[in-house]
Amino acid sequence: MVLIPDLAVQGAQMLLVLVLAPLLTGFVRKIKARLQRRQGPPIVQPYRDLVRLMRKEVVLADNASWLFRIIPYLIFAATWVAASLVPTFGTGLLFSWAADLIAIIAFLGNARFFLALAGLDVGTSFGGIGSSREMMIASLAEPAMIMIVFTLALIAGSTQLSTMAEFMASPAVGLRVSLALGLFALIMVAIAENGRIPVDNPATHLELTMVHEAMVLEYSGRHLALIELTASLKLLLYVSIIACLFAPWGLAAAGAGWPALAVGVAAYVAKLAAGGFLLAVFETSIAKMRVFRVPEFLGAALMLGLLATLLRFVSGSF
Amino acid sequence: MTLTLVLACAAALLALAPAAVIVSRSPAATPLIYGASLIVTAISLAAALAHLLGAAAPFSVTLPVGLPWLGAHFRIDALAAFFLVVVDLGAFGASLFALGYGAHETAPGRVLPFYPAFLAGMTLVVLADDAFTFLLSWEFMSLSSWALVVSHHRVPDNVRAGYIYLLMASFGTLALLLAFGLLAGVDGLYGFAQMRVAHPSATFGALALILALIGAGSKAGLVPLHVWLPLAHPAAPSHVSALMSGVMTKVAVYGFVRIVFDLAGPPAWWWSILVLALAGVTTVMGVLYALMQHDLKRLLAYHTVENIGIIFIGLGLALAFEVYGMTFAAALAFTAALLHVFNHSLFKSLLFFGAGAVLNSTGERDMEHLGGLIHRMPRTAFVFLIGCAAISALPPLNGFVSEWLTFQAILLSPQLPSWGLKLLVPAVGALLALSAALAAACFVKAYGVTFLGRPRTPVAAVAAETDRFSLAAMFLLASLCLLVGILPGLFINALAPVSAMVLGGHMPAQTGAQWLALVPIAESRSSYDGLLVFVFMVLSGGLAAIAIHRLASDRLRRAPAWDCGYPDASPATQYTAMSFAQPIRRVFGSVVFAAREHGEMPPPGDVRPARLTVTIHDLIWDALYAPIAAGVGIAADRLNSLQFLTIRQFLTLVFCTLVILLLVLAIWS
Amino acid sequence: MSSIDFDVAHLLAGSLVLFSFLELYQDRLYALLNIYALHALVLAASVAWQAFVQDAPHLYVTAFIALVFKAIVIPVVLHRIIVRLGIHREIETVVGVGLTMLAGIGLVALSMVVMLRVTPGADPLAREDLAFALSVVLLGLLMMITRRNAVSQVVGFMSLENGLVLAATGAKGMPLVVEISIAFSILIAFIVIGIFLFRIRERFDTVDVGVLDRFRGDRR
Amino acid sequence: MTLAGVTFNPVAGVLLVPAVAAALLALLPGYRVTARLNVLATALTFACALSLLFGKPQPTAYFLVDDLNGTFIVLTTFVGFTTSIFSASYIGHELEIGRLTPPFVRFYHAMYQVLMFAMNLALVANNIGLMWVAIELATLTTVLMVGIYRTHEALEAAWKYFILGSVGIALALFGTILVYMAARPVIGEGLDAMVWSVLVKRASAFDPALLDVAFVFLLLGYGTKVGLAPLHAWLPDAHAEGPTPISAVLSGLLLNVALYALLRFKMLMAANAGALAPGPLMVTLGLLSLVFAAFMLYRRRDIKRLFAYSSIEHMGIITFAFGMGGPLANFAGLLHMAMHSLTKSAIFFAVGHIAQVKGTQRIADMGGLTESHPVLGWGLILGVVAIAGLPPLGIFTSEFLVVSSTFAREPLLALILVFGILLGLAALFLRLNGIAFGEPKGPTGKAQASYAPMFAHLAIVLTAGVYMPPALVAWFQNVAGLLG
Repeated sequence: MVLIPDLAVQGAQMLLVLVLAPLLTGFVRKIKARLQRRQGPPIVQPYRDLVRLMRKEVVLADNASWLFRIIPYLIFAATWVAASLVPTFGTGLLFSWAADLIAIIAFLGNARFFLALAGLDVGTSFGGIGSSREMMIASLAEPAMIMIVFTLALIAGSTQLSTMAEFMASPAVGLRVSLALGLFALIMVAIAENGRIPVDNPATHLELTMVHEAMVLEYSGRHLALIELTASLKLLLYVSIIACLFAPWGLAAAGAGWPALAVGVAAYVAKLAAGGFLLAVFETSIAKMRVFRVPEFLGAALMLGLLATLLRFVSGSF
Repeated sequence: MTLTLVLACAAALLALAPAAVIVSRSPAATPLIYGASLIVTAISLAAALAHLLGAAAPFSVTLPVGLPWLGAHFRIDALAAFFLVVVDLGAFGASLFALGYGAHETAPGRVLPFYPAFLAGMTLVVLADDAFTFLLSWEFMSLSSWALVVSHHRVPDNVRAGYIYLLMASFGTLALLLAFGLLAGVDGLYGFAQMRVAHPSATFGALALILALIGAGSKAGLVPLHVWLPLAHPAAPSHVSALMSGVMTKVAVYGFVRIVFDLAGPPAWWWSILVLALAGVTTVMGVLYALMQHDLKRLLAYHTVENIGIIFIGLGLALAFEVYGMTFAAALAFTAALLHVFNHSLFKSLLFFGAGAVLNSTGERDMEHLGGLIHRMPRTAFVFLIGCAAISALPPLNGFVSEWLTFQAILLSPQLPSWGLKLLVPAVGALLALSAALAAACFVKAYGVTFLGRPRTPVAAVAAETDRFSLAAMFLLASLCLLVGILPGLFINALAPVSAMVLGGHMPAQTGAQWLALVPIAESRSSYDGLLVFVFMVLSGGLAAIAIHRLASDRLRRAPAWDCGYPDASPATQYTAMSFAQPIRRVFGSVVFAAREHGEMPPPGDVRPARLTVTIHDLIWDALYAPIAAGVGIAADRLNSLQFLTIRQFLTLVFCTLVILLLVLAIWS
Repeated sequence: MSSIDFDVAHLLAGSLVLFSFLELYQDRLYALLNIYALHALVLAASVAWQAFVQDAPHLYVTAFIALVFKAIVIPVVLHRIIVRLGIHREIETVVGVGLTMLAGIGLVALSMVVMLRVTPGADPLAREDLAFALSVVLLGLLMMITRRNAVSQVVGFMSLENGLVLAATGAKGMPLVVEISIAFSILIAFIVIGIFLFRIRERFDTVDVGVLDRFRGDRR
Repeated sequence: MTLAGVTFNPVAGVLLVPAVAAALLALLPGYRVTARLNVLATALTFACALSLLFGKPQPTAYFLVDDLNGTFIVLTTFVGFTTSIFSASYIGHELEIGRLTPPFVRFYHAMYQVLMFAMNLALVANNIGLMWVAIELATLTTVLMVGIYRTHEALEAAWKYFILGSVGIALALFGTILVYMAARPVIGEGLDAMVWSVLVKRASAFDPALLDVAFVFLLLGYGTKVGLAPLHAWLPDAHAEGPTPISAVLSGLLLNVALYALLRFKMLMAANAGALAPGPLMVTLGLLSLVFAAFMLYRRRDIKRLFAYSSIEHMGIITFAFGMGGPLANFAGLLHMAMHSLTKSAIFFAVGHIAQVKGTQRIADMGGLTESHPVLGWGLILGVVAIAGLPPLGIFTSEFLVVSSTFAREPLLALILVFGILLGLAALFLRLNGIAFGEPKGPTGKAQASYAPMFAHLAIVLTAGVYMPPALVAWFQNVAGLLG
């Protein structure tokens, strides 16, 4: 009965992803604080925040409807399913064929759709600002992401994420111009999607600048905990996508033994740390853009993705 | 047997029309007529399903009506059966909805007679097997829907919308008539069977394609010819708008497929470039138009234009693959298009029913006057949410499945040798992705501004939940959306006979993969399992809820929303439809619609309110339709002076004609 | 058909065309009426000659009608109408007389070309006769469209009708000729009465707003 | 057909009944009686015409009944009958409001029957000279009836119709003479050279050049009566100023009779191989009238003038169809002639009552008809839908055949045809919207009107759109072959 170990590995991946997400956020905040020559909260601070929020009471706006209270669970479910389908330490997991990369992007679209609705539900102008800006950013980020998926799918011959990771790990991939363009575009999209510095400032609550925070302004208590966890989960998701596609070393092959999985986990944690570090360095070295400069930023990402796909279409070698 | 049954149903619907005229005075007319059409469409739906699922052989019958020496040919094959299912399902839903919605109709006498005629027209178009019957039922469908559009004729805009609609419909029909003239040849073989045998020459085939694109495209709503759609669909009563947007546009797609794939002979390589280019532009323009609207039904109508673009992208790809003999890829693209036809008829009808329910209880179509309806109409809000999620292609629902298949078809296209396609298909893929994202933005706006937030007008504050028939229809369609999203394999297997008949090949049977996953080409390439995804979402959501319920506190306190300390934040401070679309308008609109914002701030100390005026131009209307109308006006003015000549001048006309003809005679021979 | 018959018929038809040209040339109403009387006289002579040549007695009736009705009665009645309506001044022509004459010549040339293509098989008289008849018809029509004055237009119409009678009598053995010429005479009577009845003043289309034109329906 | 010993020749019946009725109606004073007698006379004529269909009498020197004019006689007498019913209620109303005085009504009924007599005579005439006289008589009677209202506009319209008609008829006579001249060397002198049935048998031997010139004159002469574009000037004013029954008869029947005469001569030309094909001339005139009339529809402010121009447009389409030739196009042309006369007369019935109810013919003063007078409103809508060529009514069938058969042979001409049809449809519906929909304008009093004729016509057109009796189809196909 090979099913039980496969189920165990899949369950381990889902738990691992859940546990590591707040750690990654805490690690990034710690690195940024150190770079800004200040002490900064400990790495495990996010866990404490989650526990604190869990215990606090929920203060609900008068106008909030039943949808407002369900949305945190919906968003968390969508993001968690998406994160659990991305190969972190090993490819060929039990349910990896259930959804390919396009479906994962659609899950994130799902989460964004409902978060924007939550922003509008309370009926204050801040929710409106957040939702409308979020949808503008999404209207450029998502097509760019799909263009990146096209490029990778045309190179790897499949849209299944684990197949693509295995192909990227194999020597057959070689150095390609479209891959470089794809990586660059993917990083730009990741920054925009997670609301990192140049597009949106995750730390402040200043109305004029915030996009993601504006939508969740009205959430409190356990709902806010879920949303914070989802946000960090999403960050982890994007870092692990970049890692498994563009740094596939150490990924355990399908059905490999325990030692390979242990090596996979270690490599994954190292990649997360490297990713977090690079993100922190990038954020401290750049200032936030004006909101209406973001479309040019994301437009560039879309053009890069389209160019990469065009090159792939034109001839096999690019 | 099924064909005779379906024709009997169509005849029954036609008989209902005069009956409705007689009985329209009595209050029982509405339930009677809609109930009768409900039953008849149910029977017809059952027959069509039996024929499609049973993959029965095509069956045709000839009636002594129609052209005297030809008779009226009717034929039901896999393609006709599928579109018949779409028509009858939409009609069944609309009739069920109308049982409740129709009671509010102010002038039933103007709606009831034409509704069954409209259904009968659509059914006959799908079954027609010769050019005359096809065009007769096609134009009859347009005529009855025109009558429905002008049923609320007291509103001048409706009459104008009806006029533009009938004009474009006649233009489309005449284009189709020319196409059939080509396919029938000089000696007038109008039967489709005869046309299939006599393959037209390459040039005739190309001309037939262009004319079919104009004719069927104008009815479906391809971009340059779409202008009537957002005017006419909202003007009709809501259940008719749902039928026009959800079903009639699909009959137009059927017309295009029948002519181009079935009658016009083998396609040339550049046909797909034309179709794909048009489809790509239609997709993005449709959704950008929709984003600029604040009238709910116009937004939905414009959005139909976008979905028609997606369908034509699938058809264009199928044409491209068919030219180079890649039958399986063609089958994939064609099935993706057909699945989107089915999906769109489901969720667009659902959304129009929702808009109709809102219109009924608040009397408002303008989103700026609505808001907070989720509190007053919870069930309608829930089912409208499912519709919005489905149309925005969110995973567990059906919109995502057909879009995912279209993406898979695009990913197959690098193998096409033609250079034009190698450059065009990625661009069309980018446009499709862009329009999917914009669709999500559009429906966040539509749902958020209409149902969420605080009521902006007293009318919205006292809205009542709609009646049970309307809810029943909406829940039926919502559950179908979910079903197609979860078990796409079933529906794709049902479509296999259609693509087998039209293209000679069909997608691999979907029963093989585990857990009913959808495998369009090969296991290794890509697969998507709607059921498993849905189960995962429910499981993880449930797990989180149980964990939080047990671990976290469940204390909850209601308090006023945080509004930066303003004493009484009036509903006006909320985001409206125009303000929600402002960022996207600034990004795309300034180019596509020449959108300009002009803010006018009063000098300090002046108490007048600041005023922001946004000007949006419909560039297609200004560039194409306004000049034509102006041209006709100028020509009419100039020729009009001929009415006021004197007798002598008229005699001069006669004299000149005589002299010219004599000169022609002298010179000619 | 001996050559003498042909020559005389040919001469009479030719002189009818000549008189049509003369009518075009006139610019005073009285002169126009006199020329028209002569025009009708020549027609009567030609019809009588045809009657004699084809020894068809009924043509004499047509000749008699042409002589009495068209040559005498109509001009006198029109004469009196002109006096009553007081329009005996100039005839305002739309186009200069020179240009009208040129057009007339062009029309005669056109009718010659059109008619001569008819195969000579049909006896030459019929062909020449038709050519002249066609010229008279076209000149009559030209007269109608180049004159602003109602009476001169009627004269144009009557000369056009004379051309028709010439053609009809030229067609040997054609039945109903008499009936047709009678029908036409009634028609012309209607016209003359029409003018008198409606008191059409100066002209049909006047630069200054005429009686009729003010009431054209569906004003712009 | 012998009936109880008396040899009852239907042709004689078709002619004598209206002639006798005309004389009788001229004498009887009372309006009630004359209106009923008028209806009775037209009914009797219609009966004779129907009997004509079954036993077609042998062609004599003066009369001929074959497939072509068989159907048109029945059509003419039927529309004459229904128009007389409509005119009974219309003229009754005109008398009440004093627009017409009793002596004029007597004159009107007499002229109506004389017109019927003239049209029937033109249809059955075998002698081309007799046909000319008949059409001339029909024109004269309609001129008198157009001027019956004695208003200045009516007189001006009558005078214009009279002058243009006379010039047209003169040209037609010249054409007839030329045909005789062409026939004389082959058939010999006298009556035979004027008898159509003899002419059509021997037409191949005629001199082609003479036939060409003849056809040019006939096309212009009778074309003026058909109302083709450059020669149409009289038609709009005659329709607008005359009483509506006359407009219905003018549009429905007289245009058809003139076009029928033209078809007779086209048969002659088709039989003669050498003759210049008449097709191009008719095609050019047809398209010119179609496009010209379609453009003129836009600025019309008088409802009857609007539908007069629509008649010109449809006559253009029919002439185009016969100009194109070929079995399909000819069949479509014949079908279109029948359908147009039924539909246009039905529209004029509706327009007549609308003008009476609203007290004006200006479109701007009418509005919201479907609310104030639903039956009239929807009747007019059905009429306009039919005349615009939308299915399921008969004109769609004929336009379907003409456009599709033309596109395969002459794509460019078909495009112009389609452009004209679309233009006409756009203008008609633009005006219809103003009249039928929106806020009711103008008086909304109860209309005492006879709806039977209007809906009878539209019912026939509706059935013809979907199903055509095989006998009628056979006749039309036979004639379509003859037309070449």
